[in-house]
Amino acid sequence: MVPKIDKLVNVLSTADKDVANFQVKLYDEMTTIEGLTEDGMYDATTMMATKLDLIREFFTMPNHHRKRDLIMAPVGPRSGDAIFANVERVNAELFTLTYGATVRQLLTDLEEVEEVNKQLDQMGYNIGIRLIDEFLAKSNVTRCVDFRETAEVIAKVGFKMFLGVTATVSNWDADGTCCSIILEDNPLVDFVELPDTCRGLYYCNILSGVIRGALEMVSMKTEVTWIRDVLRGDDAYELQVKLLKQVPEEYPYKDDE
Amino acid sequence: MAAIYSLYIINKSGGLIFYKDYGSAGRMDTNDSLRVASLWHSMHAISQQLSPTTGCSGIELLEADTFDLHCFQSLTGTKFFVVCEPGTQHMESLLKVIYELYTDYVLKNPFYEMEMPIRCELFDINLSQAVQKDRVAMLGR
Amino acid sequence: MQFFGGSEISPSPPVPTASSNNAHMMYVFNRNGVCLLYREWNRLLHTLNAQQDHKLMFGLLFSLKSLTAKMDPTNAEKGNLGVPQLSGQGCSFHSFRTNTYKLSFMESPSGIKVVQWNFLDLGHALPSTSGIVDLAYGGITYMEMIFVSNEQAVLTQHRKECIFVDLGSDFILQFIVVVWLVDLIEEFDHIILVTHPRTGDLRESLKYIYNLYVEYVVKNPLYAPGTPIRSELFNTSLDHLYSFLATKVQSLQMEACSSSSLAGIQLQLRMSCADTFC
Amino acid sequence: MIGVGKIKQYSNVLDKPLSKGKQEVSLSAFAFLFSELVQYNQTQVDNIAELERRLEDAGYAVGARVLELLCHRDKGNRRETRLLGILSFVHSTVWKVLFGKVADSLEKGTEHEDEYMISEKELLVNRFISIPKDMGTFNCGAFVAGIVRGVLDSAGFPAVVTAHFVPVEGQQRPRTTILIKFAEEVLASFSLIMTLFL
Repeated sequence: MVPKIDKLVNVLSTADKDVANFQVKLYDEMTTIEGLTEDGMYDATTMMATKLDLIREFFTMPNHHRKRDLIMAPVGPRSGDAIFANVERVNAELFTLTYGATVRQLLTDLEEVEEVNKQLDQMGYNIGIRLIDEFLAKSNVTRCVDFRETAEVIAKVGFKMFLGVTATVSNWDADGTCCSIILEDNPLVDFVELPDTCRGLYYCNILSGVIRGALEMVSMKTEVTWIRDVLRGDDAYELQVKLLKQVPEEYPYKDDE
Repeated sequence: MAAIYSLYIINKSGGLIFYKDYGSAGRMDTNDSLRVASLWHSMHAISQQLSPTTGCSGIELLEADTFDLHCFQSLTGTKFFVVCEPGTQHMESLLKVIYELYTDYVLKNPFYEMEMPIRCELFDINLSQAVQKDRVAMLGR
Repeated sequence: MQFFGGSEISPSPPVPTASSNNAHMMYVFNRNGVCLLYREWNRLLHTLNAQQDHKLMFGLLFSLKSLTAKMDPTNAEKGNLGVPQLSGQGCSFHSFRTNTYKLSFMESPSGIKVVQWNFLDLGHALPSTSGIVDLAYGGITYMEMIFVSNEQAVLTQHRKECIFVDLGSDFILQFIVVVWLVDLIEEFDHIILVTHPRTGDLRESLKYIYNLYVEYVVKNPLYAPGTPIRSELFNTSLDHLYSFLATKVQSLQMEACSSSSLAGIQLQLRMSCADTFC
Repeated sequence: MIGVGKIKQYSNVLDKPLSKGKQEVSLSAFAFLFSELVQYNQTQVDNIAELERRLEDAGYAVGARVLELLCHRDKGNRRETRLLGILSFVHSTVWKVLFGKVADSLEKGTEHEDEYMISEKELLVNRFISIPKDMGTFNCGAFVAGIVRGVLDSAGFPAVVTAHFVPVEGQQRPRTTILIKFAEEVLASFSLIMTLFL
């Protein structure tokens, strides 16, 4: 019996429909497309499994269209929305309230606001060095060599994929080593107003740490600072990301090895 | 019939952080698996060094007499490689699935320390399901 | 003269695939790791100087061979890493692929290695003419390999089977080095082919080179073993064929290469090239 | 043949209620944050009991706010006064908001009058967490226990709430039970009300 593709089960979600033989029918149709390798079929099925209408359409498509769409469809970096729609999501309130509890804990443990800023940045860094792998795995990003390209992808895809918010990249400097990331929305800050005892607190400092940690793992040493912060009276959240050094992995073997 | 013989995961400095044998003759003892891992790490690096053009990311497939070795290296430098029967299909997608399981059940585990050997029960459970399912798919053909 | 227990070169190699990856490289090492021959066509990147490059390549081969012997999942006792292998003993690898190139490797029973490379044409135009690269003489003396001489090199069935598989489907003729070798050295042991990642199984082409090479080498008393290959004829023929193949030929049919005498082989090769030149 | 399906828990997009503008983040974002919260607290304590207590405190603050939010949003500010009412409120409304589903079960304790148990086969916060052997029965669910205590406390039902792994035969993974032990006065008033009606 052919193992059912979970996604197909969910998409069709009609209990009696025997997905396995439907899958075989789909498979037979695909074999008529020359040049579509086994992996190609596998990816095509998985891709189609997320779009019910595409499956219906597939059966009516003339062969050369199928070939163009299935084979030629490049598996390039996936858009933030596409990934966000496909990952498991939770209510933002749980996230916001948990973050609030974290900051509160730091404020009681460390008292000094500047210490809390540092600790939040460090916690963000610890998250960033782990989160980057999930970002790379799910976004199909193949190369992180060019800083400009990487910053764009992290902002556009990363923020959407993890926090469901859109972020734009702007004011690039001349040599493309410094830019701003502006968040249109920020799930960390719902129901938060800073008491004046917390003057100087960068409440969302975890975000700067996450970006710094993530970029460092793809050998880009950066400095990430807040330019604008709504909780401090500005009109938007703006982070500045400055590339300090691009650390190429050196060839691990000296000549005499 | 073991389509997959063994799986290795190496951290970015070449240290072996995970090794699982799925039925090769004569299981490798720990120092051998450690040595294989660090040797592979250096071979992988050398293969990039010898590339006739830029942008080489190292060996992806090694074809030997009695096995194929498929290797996936993440952009963060972690290497996942699987030793399987020559000509086994879908190893690239299996490695991708394992990479995602690593990002879920290892990197999100607060008790896992980066670059250290992986001892996460949930990773083991989900990994054996993934490998089992993959084997079923292959047998099913 | 039959090589390797009478296996014939199979009849007609199929048509090379359309993608013209017209850059590749070839190494020939003797059993001591001496790089007897290094040829490159359109290699864009030289991260190391020639001597390091050859030394590193040989080191890679040596280690990968011992790694694959160690990792052989089908036999229990595995010996330990790094110990030199009797040539033909234990499981060895015949190719590996990265995202930019494929390396095909063959080792003769006497342990000589030939490597031929090809790298993926990454879309940007490559210079079509290929300069003649004079052979850099790389000397590695620290590795000692124990080899069984050719006469007793009785290949186990298993071993032979893996080197001389039937012809792969997309066998790229343009990497066949048509060799009129006059003054070559004693047997070369390692043939390494580096070709396009999607190139099919090239062991057959390696075998073909080896057959021609050994045929002429063995027959050539003039050459002093261990010295670099200075054969002018060889170099010119290489480049001539290469540039010709790189640009024009789409398909070059080769008749079955009978195991008849030296002349027979040579004649046949010329004939097959000749008719495509005009 | 067509390859195997993806192994990832693929949540069924079709039946996930499209929240009317309800904001969501990825589970990963929460998981990474929670993992960091646990790791930070590990650096602040020197034994497991303390670690559990600190996670519980963090949860408590969340619980108190959740009650405010929900009462304000759903109940038109009417406070829940009945014990069973507040328990089912936690078991369904609170769980749905925080974890996207109603808790698997809500039971009354068998041995003691004042104990109730909310159980979950796979508690969301534990989804990616593997407890090392040497940490014994430690359960990050202490955070959720804190949330429950926060809600109950703010609603006027003080209780001691703890999280426990309960092995389930035939399953590799134990389920998590949130044990709620109400304070004396809560029960007193509860039984008082009961007597009035009987």
